[in-house]
Amino acid sequence: MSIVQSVTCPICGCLCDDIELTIENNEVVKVKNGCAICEAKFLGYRGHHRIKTPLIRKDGKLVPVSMDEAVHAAAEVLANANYPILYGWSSTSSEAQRIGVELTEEVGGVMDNTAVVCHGPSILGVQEVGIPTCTLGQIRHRADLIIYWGCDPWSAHPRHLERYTSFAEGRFEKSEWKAYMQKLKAQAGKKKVQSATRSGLIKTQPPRASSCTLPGAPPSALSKRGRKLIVIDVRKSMSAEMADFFIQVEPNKDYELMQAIRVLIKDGELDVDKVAGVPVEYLKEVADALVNCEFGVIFFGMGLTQTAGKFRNIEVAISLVRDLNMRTKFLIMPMRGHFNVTGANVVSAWQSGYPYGVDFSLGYPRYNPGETTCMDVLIKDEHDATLVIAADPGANFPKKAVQNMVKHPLIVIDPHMNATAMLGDIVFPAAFVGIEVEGTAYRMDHVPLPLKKVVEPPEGIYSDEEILRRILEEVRIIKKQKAQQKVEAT
Amino acid sequence: MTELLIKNGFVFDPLNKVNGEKMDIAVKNGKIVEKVNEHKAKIIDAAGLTVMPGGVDIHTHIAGGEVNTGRMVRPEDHVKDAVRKTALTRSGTGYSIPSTFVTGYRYSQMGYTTVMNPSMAPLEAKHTHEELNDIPLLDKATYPLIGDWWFVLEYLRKGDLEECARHVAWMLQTTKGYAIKIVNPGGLESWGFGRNVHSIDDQVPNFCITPREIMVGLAKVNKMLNLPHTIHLHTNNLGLPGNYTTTLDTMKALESVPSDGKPNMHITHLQFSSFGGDGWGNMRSAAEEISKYINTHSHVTADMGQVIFTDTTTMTADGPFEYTLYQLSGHKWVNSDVETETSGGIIPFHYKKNNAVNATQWSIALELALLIEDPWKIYMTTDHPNGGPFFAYPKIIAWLTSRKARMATLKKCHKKAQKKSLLPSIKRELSLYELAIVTRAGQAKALGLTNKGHLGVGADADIAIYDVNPETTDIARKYKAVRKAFGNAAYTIKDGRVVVKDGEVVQNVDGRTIWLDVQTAEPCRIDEQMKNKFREYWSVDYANYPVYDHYVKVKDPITIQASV
Amino acid sequence: MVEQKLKVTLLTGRTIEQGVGKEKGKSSKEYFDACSMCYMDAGDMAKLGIKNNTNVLVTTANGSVVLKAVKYPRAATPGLIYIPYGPWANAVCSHATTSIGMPSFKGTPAEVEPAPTKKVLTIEELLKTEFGR
Amino acid sequence: MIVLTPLKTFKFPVTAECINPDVFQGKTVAEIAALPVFEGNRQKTLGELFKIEQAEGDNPSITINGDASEVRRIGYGMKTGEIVVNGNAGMHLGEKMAGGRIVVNGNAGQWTGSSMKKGLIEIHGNASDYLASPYRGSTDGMKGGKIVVDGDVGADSGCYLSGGLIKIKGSNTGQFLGYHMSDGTIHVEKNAASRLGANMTGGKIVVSGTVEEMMPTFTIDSVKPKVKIDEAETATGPFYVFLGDLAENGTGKIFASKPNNPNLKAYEKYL
Repeated sequence: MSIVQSVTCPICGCLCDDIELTIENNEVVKVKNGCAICEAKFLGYRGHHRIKTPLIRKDGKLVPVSMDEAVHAAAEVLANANYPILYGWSSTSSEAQRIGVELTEEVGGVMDNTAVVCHGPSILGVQEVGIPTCTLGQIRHRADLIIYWGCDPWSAHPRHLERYTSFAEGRFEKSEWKAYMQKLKAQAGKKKVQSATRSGLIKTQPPRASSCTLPGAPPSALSKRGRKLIVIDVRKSMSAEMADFFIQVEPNKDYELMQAIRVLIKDGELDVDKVAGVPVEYLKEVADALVNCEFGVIFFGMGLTQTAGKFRNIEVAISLVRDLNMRTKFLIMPMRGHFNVTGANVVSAWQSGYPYGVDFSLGYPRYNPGETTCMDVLIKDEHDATLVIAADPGANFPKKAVQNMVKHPLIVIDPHMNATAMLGDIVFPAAFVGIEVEGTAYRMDHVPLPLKKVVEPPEGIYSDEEILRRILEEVRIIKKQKAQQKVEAT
Repeated sequence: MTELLIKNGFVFDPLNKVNGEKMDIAVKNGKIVEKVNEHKAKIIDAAGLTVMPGGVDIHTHIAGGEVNTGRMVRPEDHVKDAVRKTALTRSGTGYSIPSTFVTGYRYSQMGYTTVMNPSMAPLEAKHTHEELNDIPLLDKATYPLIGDWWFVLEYLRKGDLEECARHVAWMLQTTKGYAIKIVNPGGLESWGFGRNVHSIDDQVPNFCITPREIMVGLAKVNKMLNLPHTIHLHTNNLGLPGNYTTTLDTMKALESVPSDGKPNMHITHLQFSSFGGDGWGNMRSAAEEISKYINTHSHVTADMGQVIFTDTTTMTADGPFEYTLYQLSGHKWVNSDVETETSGGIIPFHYKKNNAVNATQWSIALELALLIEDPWKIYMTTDHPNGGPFFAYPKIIAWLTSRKARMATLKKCHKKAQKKSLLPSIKRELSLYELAIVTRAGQAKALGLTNKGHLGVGADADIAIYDVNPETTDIARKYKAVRKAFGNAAYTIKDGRVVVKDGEVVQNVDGRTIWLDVQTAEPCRIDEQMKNKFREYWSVDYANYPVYDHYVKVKDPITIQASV
Repeated sequence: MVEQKLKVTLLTGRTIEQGVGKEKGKSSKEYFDACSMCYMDAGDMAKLGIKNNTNVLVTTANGSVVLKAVKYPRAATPGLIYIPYGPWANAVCSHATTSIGMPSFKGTPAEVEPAPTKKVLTIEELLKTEFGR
Repeated sequence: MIVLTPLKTFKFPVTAECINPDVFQGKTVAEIAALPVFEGNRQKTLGELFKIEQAEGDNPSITINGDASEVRRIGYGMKTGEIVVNGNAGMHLGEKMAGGRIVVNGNAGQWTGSSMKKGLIEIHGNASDYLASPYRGSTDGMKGGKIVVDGDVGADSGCYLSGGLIKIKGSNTGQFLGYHMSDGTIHVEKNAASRLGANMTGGKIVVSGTVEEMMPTFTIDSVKPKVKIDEAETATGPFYVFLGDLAENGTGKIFASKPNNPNLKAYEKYL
């Protein structure tokens, strides 16, 4: 039995690096410090959903083949492809991503990562107006106003509050954990009263919950001492329940709400009484809170990137923060979700200049989301082969995109038999990055962290890096042979 | 490894006092040697060509979090400068923030072989090193930003220089860094809450320390650690009208640190610290005041920070300065504060000839380079990409060596800037010998890189050969030919291998990453207390902070014995 | 009055159960349970005359899918349904990218109707139906 | 005049900025056929993808007969002459155009007329997203010239417009029409979608039909009986005139037809 400390969790953009694992007989048996998802991964990665050997679809069924056969088949597909897509790159290391760029360049394909379906719009927004941001520790030490907008950290980044924001202890700001526990107790008390009323033990009618389009708490919550937490969302998420102040915005109306706040923080007047279902009176209180904090931060998620406006929502959120810097210190950060998706952007940018959706078909990198992003290529069916690594578009892409994807050869590299692997033509089993393979990943704030190898991968299972390298070598051999044949033919 | 003989070139090797003599250079096993077997060696006929040590850049932002964020936010910058893949080289993009491979190729095409990345947030050091690995053809090093590191502020506040020195040594090792980088000391911590310091005697909020104490303290630490380079300083109030007085105060403050007649500070991109006037309306050059001080003191070296008239991207750890630039320009603004350590910012910027301030900035850098008499004190940089992209160096070479070249540019500048410029009164034109100092020898000397910047026996065989015949070419008149020659090296030789010929990459090799392994008598104690402090200060675990050896592809550590 | 169909806005997104399920494996029971469902407002469920855990058919311009309707445990969200990310959600959400690469995973107009007799497909069945594999 | 006929239906993107009267000018059919293009990641010649014929007339014009919806960058940066596409045209049609005329008898793809400076583009079908809008991260919008679309236009059209005229005759536009525009004119003859003129700082958008929703950050200024579109044309109202976008301290103007937008009546109390 051994204990490994300071392990980086390979799940979400938080990359909590304080995980303690107990290893017995080359298996993780205990997880300390992690969230529920972290535990599920470290304890469940070995489950029966693992792919055990390379597979190739023959007569409609995936059948086991040798590694060499699979590598050759994949390389043939890619070397001959006229417009291949190489997609995924998020649940893997920067080291593998580097080879990915080289492979895509070699086969003249479109390299895209999962940012396209999460924070791609954030990158587009940043490209319009820049981004005032920081590392997470900065927020832990200094932020006295924390806003989660269109995101639910409790569900998607379970330890975010505890490690980096409201419930974390910083040099200049204290944790709000105690205050929150008291609030919980008070609420529990209220619930008891309510249930007592329902069962007839108390005769007086409890106050009705306020209408859902109105903020959930009185603006006075914004004048409390200590760190304030505001959640803005279309529904009352678990995180919203923790907040001091919750603003429920009508779906697809975040853009209007932010523009209105931009006017209000400049002491401007609006010709309307309500924006996005929120009374302007409330918004004025919010604007005051924003201007009067010492150090504020907005975290935003898919609630902005995936709703109407998409990257314009991000652009205007950033503009709001930029405007706020005229009055106080204010920063903003996307809640990057998928493990090392940030690394995929980072690596792609340093090698090609562009963070995602990079098209190498003309022999040099080109970038234009909407044109060179895999979603658009798939929906227009312009591709003739796809390689998917470290992502599961089969489960996470809209139906039409997947339908077009399976029209052409589909190569899949993944540890698990996920939806894409089930649909694949050539399937490679991969070792788990951050459990069975070491490497580097980038946290949501671009801080690089080392990933540890804590157990040996199963026999005959290679790392993403190794599989990609072998495919790349094989592609080069095939291209050389073809060039030679061409010379001989003429 | 093949032997190489470079025959009959005009050699400019200032560190060995060789000034244009026609001689042969012999290379074996990647080093300069006395001689090689002429029958076995590969011969390069350099007759009629200029031979210099490979170029050394003391300050160029080419890798790391800030640079890469710059890449990410500027697709419109890359789209105008795409670089195709070849059988030998990788594809990529420019323009002002080239992708890593393109950075390596373009430097090498100009005959450069060693470059220093001057601005690395320690927390993001792994990122910087990952990128450096992907920059081919060059030797590289990087400076961690530690002027606003909480540990430094706290130890200096306590007056515990020894403990401070031990921690700085630890930081250099841990981040695989090369020098102490200080940016707007005290200002970056203040920027954590949106504030700044405005003189070297302002108090840093919450830390009871002044920029003066930080700079002087770290200069002393630098000396205690026997570091090869001095503190590398970006001054307070950078980029603001009237800041030259702050710069003078800073240089005067460092007089208090004993230096035995040697430099104890390097002011980087001096142009940005030499503004006169008291507002943008009457902003003027203070090159005269600054150069006068430097000419009469021996403890300062500097680099130019030349402005190029083009669309570029400014990026610096000086977060508050970038915010000022945002307010001036309204361009997209990136701010990136790093916990416990530093801050940073990015603004795209187009320097225009017809803008009086920009044109004055252009003039200031040249005035400084020409008014500072000793070329060993000021080196050629653009503070890439802040003043402009590094591949504009041939233009600067022309301006420095040819009065005709710079007057031709000045003539196109804003009238107000023309009128105020000191350039018309400056006759000086650098010789090829002096040029070799400001582009390689001086930089190598300031950096304490003993194997670089010269062609003496034992030096690294990093050599640049340019198609300039000093016997037949008057470089002051034929500046266009000079510009072309220095933009497309006839040969660039890296570690004894020809990597560029006639301006094209002909061999793709990896350069090395250089860092300091500073040995202190009693090393910095990493005990539970330190680890707890770590958790308290940073949001990562201690074990995940260092740049482990495997992060560096080709390792070249230099061991330093500290006197503490 | 009980209605046949209800017009709603479809949101998709993460839930912690979906997060745990995806790590357990895409054909795991946890993943199935977490993703083949849709959160609905209690009032809306009453309007359709259905109880918690009744199957419903969700239809958009892009297709339809059978899911288990689950009462949203927190504040009222009339007119909204929420399906966790996964192939079930993707059977109905919009692929329109407005030329930026991002489909419209949130805010799609949809209709919900009770389908107590229809079966929720397993991931294998769903992939087979939609993609023939 | 040169006539191009696609030899097949293109599956892969075809990148063909050489289809430009300035490039064709003075070249023989054989020389034109040898011009390089890309089909997916394969370099080809124009002649491998199109039948190329010399037709009557010496004028610098090009006609494409057939579906060119996968052919990108047609007329890229063109300065003179005329291109007629009898069919659909692909992305980046007339991007950075500096003169001449393009006519599409069909639909046009995204980024048509992107960052154009001068000239005329007529689209007799629909235009897609980003009509006249600049490249990612750039604020270099359309500066001059004229674009007329008989059908609908997609989202994010006319972004960073700083001159020229865009006329939309179809019954729909996408969101964010005239985003961040600073000058120039957009005339929507029928209806405009929400987020119209968001972040605009100058210029004018005239909507003769309905405005789906006015941004809350616009303020009503006046009611005007008519508004000038260009030298030749005046739109008759009456129009509500809105100023904005206040979020950008903008002074752009949105003219919204009074009779067609009774929902804007509530604003009259601020007049």
